[in-house]
Amino acid sequence: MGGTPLPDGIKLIDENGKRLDGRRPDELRPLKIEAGALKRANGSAYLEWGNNKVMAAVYGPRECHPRHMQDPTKALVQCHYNMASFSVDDRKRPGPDRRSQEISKITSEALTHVVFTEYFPKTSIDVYIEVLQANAGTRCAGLTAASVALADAGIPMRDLVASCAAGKIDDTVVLDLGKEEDNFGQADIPVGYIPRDDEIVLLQMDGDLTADQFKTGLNMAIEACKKIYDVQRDALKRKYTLPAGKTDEGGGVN
Amino acid sequence: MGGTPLPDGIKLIDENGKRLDGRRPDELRPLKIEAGALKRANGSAYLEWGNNKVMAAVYGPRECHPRHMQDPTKALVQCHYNMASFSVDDRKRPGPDRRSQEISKITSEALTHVVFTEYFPKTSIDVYIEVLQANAGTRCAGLTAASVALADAGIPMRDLVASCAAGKIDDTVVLDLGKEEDNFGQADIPVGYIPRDDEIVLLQMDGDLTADQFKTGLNMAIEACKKIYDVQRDALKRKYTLPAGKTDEGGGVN
Amino acid sequence: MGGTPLPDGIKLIDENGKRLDGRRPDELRPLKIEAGALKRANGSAYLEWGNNKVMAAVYGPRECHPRHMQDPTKALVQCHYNMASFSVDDRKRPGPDRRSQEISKITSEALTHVVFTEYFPKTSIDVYIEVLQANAGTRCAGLTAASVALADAGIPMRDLVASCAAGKIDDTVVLDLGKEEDNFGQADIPVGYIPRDDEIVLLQMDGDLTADQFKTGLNMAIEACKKIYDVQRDALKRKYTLPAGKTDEGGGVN
Amino acid sequence: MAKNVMADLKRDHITKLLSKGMRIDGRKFDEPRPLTVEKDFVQSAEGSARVHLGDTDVVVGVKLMVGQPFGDTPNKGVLTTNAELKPLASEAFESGPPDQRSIEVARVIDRGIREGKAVDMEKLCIEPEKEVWIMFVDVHAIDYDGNLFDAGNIAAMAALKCAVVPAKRAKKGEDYPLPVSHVPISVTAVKIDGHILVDPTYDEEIVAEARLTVTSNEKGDLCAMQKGGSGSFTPDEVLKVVELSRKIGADIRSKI
Amino acid sequence: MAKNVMADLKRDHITKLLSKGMRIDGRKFDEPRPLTVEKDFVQSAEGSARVHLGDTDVVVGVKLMVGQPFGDTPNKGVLTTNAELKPLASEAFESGPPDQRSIEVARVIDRGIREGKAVDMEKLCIEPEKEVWIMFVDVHAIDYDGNLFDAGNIAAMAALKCAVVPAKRAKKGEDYPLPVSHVPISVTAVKIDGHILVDPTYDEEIVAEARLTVTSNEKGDLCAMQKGGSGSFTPDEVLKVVELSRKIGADIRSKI
Amino acid sequence: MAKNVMADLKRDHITKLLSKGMRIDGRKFDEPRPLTVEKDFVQSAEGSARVHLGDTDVVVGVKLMVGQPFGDTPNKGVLTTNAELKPLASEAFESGPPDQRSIEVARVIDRGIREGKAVDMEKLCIEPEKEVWIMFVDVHAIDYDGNLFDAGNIAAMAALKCAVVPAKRAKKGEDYPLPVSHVPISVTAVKIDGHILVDPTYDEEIVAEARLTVTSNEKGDLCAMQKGGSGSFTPDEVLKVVELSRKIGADIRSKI
Repeated sequence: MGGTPLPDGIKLIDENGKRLDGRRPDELRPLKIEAGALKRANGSAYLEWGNNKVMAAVYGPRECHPRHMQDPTKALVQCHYNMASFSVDDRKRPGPDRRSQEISKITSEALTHVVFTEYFPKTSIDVYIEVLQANAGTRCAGLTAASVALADAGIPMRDLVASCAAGKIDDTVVLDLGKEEDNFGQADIPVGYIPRDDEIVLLQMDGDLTADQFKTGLNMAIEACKKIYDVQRDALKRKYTLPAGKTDEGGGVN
Repeated sequence: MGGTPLPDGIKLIDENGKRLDGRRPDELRPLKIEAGALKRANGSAYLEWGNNKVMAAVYGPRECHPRHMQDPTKALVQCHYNMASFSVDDRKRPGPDRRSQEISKITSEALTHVVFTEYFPKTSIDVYIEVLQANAGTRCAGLTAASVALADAGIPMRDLVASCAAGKIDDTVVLDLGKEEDNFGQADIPVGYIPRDDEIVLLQMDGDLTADQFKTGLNMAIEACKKIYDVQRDALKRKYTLPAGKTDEGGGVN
Repeated sequence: MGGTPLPDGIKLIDENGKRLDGRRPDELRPLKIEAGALKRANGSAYLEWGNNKVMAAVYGPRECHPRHMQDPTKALVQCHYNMASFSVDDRKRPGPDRRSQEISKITSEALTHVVFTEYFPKTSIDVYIEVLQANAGTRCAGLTAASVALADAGIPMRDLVASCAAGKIDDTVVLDLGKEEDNFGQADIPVGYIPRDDEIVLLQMDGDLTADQFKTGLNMAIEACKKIYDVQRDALKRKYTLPAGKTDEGGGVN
Repeated sequence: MAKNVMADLKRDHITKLLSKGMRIDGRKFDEPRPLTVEKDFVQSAEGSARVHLGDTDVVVGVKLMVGQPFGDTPNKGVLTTNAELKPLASEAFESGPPDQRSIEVARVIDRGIREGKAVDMEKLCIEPEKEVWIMFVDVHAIDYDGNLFDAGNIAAMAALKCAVVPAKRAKKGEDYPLPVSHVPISVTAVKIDGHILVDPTYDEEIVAEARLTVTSNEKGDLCAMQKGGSGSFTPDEVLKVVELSRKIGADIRSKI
Repeated sequence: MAKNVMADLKRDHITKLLSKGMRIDGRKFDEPRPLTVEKDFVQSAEGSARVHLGDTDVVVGVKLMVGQPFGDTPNKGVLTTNAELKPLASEAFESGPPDQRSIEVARVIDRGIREGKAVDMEKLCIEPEKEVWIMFVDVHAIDYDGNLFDAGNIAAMAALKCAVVPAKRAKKGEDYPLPVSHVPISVTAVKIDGHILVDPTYDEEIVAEARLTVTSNEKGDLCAMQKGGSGSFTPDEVLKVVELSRKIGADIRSKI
Repeated sequence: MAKNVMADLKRDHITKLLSKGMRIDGRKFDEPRPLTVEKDFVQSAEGSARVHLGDTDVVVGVKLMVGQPFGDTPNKGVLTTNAELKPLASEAFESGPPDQRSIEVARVIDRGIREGKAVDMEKLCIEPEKEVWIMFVDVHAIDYDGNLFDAGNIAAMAALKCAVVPAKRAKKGEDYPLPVSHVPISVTAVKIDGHILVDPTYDEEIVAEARLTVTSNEKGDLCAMQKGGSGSFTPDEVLKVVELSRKIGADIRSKI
């Protein structure tokens, strides 16, 4: 967490229990997902979540390069998370930094869990997550979009992964931190969750939490994931039931 | 183009229509080419053009590495243009920069056009251009030298590529910009040309030109390429008709 | 050599012929070697020499990667010398620098001489030298440790290589320079030597020496290598004759 | 091998149509694809645009940071153009540092902006020799169906036109609009079997023998040019592409 | 192939034992391996420690250099954590720049130190906005038998605890002990065939479905967490690991 | 395989000749190849030379830039030596960043210049602790027929001897000749089948068991030495090479 003390006179939660952007503690930012946003990729999804804009593309299953990484018994799910240089206030140097490599790794692991990798031995399933505009919560946004893109690519999956973070601001456990909350907050708990099986496939935490607060936050994130899961399914349904050619506006929670 | 305004009192063309180094607008700088300047390479050429000094070496056709770049139907012509760190006033960091990579690409493409690549499937023909002293016009100098080096290597070619730039200084279209003209001039048009077939295989332009000025410049560059072509052929003739062991002084236009 | 003039009032050799740390000119710093210090490696050695702490590990013979480096007639001995970032006063950036690459090369060559590489065609024998604490003489320490690690790995060897440097301080030829002596001294001569065959397999020199001084220094280093050779053999004997499970304290010269 | 066979079949199909005066997507030879421009697409950028040129989808973001001028232009801002051709956008792109293709795209777009004097770089000087604005133009391919040169140039110009210099954030006075003086537009044509086609799709690009990009400004003057590919153009073909580019460029300029 | 066969056999062996409540090395499921900590192992470092956790052997060195603060924390020192997982320590590691595995190890250890407020970073400020101490924590794996997260965390904390700020060498006044305020300790558990085991060996790591590292402080509060591996945890399993980690963490803390 | 066969044949041929006291090019064992030195070959460099040593062709350029001194030598210029062994010069060289071979060549040449005190580095100080001249010595192999150590050293010394400090261009006063105090010369010998040969060709290098470079100055004192190759020298052989190098070095020095 930023750990920076909040500038004087600013409170992250006001006397009415409302947050800077007017949300309640357990309220998500608006979320819209569009499945199949790209032509070239085998599957794709475009997501707007609060002020985040994220594109996910899936290519594969295809021959795995380099060869020595091939697994003779299953497909390799390789996620490449990237932030566009202009997605943040201070321009980010192009290319993978340590943070994005860590996120790529844990996202790959979370997605591997839901893909029937054993159906496609020796192949690679490549997932590209491009953060075009970043505003806290991009790893959850990326994982959520990537799940939809995998399904859009027709890749056999156990289930979708939904992802959302809980956090702590002003000593209160809240859902889905915004940018200021992330900068000046006390803790962040990104969670990747599979509703059908009640399983956690991504989990990180940083900040300062009592064990009880953690438990509260974890549950809050799980409940939110269930809602996000519905938005994901809606996006896929909309794509596959719309008359061909009709524009897809993207649906969501508001 | 440098785009820098010319220092006070300096004119790139004087009242007599002469340029800083005394040339007429359509006059080339002195050019000398020596074919076969190196022992190790399969073919080579050393060129002095104005104050440029350029060495070109050709190796191949030889097995193409890495393998996945092999073309089963033809040879790959790979040019590597490099400026020695001491070839310019401010020392250049060793290794390829973006400019040299672009020049390598367009030079490779220009040379590919003249080589009978289909005679040598799966192979690579590697062309190394080393600029030892740079004084404007090094990409044209490199392409001109590389053509001779390819011929010296005995590689079957449709024809030689000759290369020269036109440009604009003091609102006048001129040939073969020198260093100050390049720094303080208004436009530069490097051209790679095959006289026999009247074909343009390399073309770039930057600066500010009317369509008419461009046409004038293009024609001027083409006429110059025809003269350069003769110097290239002379260099090759000299090498292959001289008694063995006789020193080759290099011939040229003065 | 540092070449820096010695701070006022400090002499590297005092009126009694003693050096800063009390040693005589031809006296080694204390040396302890423990063979088999690691579990994972096929062979290993931990060495403390003066204030140097060095770990060496050997893996192989094993399949050589990348393939194109394989030698169909013999094993490739590849040494990787590395200084830990915290091994020196000013933190060293992780990763190989030019100095460590040079040391890796000459150490590989010295070790290649003693390994029966022809017994293991197509394989690689990888030697990792990690300098945990550096205090002058780390290349000799590394080579000395690596020899023991190779033997500990059971790799057939002509003989062990022992290594030690001579040097020149205050116009006097001395053995085994310490850190201040290295910084303010006049010459350094690292030697790698095989006592059994009276052969020199590593030799460098820098500084300023007359031919006679060099001869004196070379002989002094050779004599020291013979003592170091005994410490190496003791370390191996101790490992292979100790009752299993007994702690190995490491022996040495003091 | 399979790839070569497919390419050959594609080439046959395309050239057969061309000989009848037709392109695979029904366009005329001198007709660019439909263009949509969405400005201010990315809030975190100082200026941005998303451009669809047919099925090619590009996002450009412009960022401005305070930095030092180059020694030979002490009173001018600095322009840096970068193109990201990542596997997100196409199987044809690979991970890793910029390859020659993306360097060429970036440099041709850069040359258009720079030589076309799109931005008044002197107005990006804060204090001569000390501080100027460094302007980063980052071109991200999102979906690649050919002709990134033009899609990227259009998106870059649209992004520059809506960019604001973030002086306040950097404590250098009040924000002001990026001083855009000219709008250089590039138009790219390829040569296939002797035919000249503007705004090639990916399929047209891979069977093309040669490519020519011409960038021109409002006056119809030329500011940048780049020939690519292992084929050739005759001098007359070059002049034809120049004319096409000036004409089509004017049309595109009116849309951004 | 051979590798896969070996892994399968190993997995069978381990899971068969687990089903009887046994681990391959005889430990209980919630029992970490024997721990030895040797502080001040490296004289050239400002603080250092060598830690054996079972057969895992790690050396951590802490270095402090004078440098510039980050713009958003002008009165705080800077923490940089790096992990070297080199082939010296295991056949499982490769030469070259840090890969995803070593980056993850470094970042999880870093997060523990940073979020656990191990060091009072304000006391590493020399002059606000101008000069602060840059603190490098370098984790070197020497012999790798699993669980570098915890071995590295323990060695890092031990090294920090004995570190001295080298103010005199840098002409910034007198040396003083590094101001260590808290001792966050990480405990890692893996899930194999539904069983939760703490402090996995290498063999346990490679057959494990999922991994969870939880870092807690003296009060039992949580400061960092990281799940790894392609398997999953139920929410109850997560809470169970949290409890184990708090308990075992307190025990480890008392030893360094 | 083919390569190995060729190398074996070459080795047989060379060693058979050597056993009769002959080298493949007719030279005596202690005879270097013909040397030509062309100074001031490159006008853009502050000093330069092209050297042919037999068929080995090397260009060295010296550049001087204003920069900061190292902390431990505040009143001395900085020397940086770099060797480019690029595929232009030989099939034996590869593209890419400097490999161990080119690093070794650069460092041995550097050590000769540095330890031989070729340049009075104190005269390259502009203002102590603030500004000094950074001297870059760049060695480019053009045509490679063995022994780049000596060809590079000779070209470097010739380039240094004609170099001028470009003070005027940098606005640091008037230009002045680079203060060259000493001329350290390296001589390299190889051992093949027990024979010691100076100035090896490429063919001799690849069959050689070991290599020894000895750099000496005008007084015949030694300033640098480097053994290479997986073979060995006896102490007597080392001393023999030292004597040869001092003698031949004096001869070479007189030619540049």
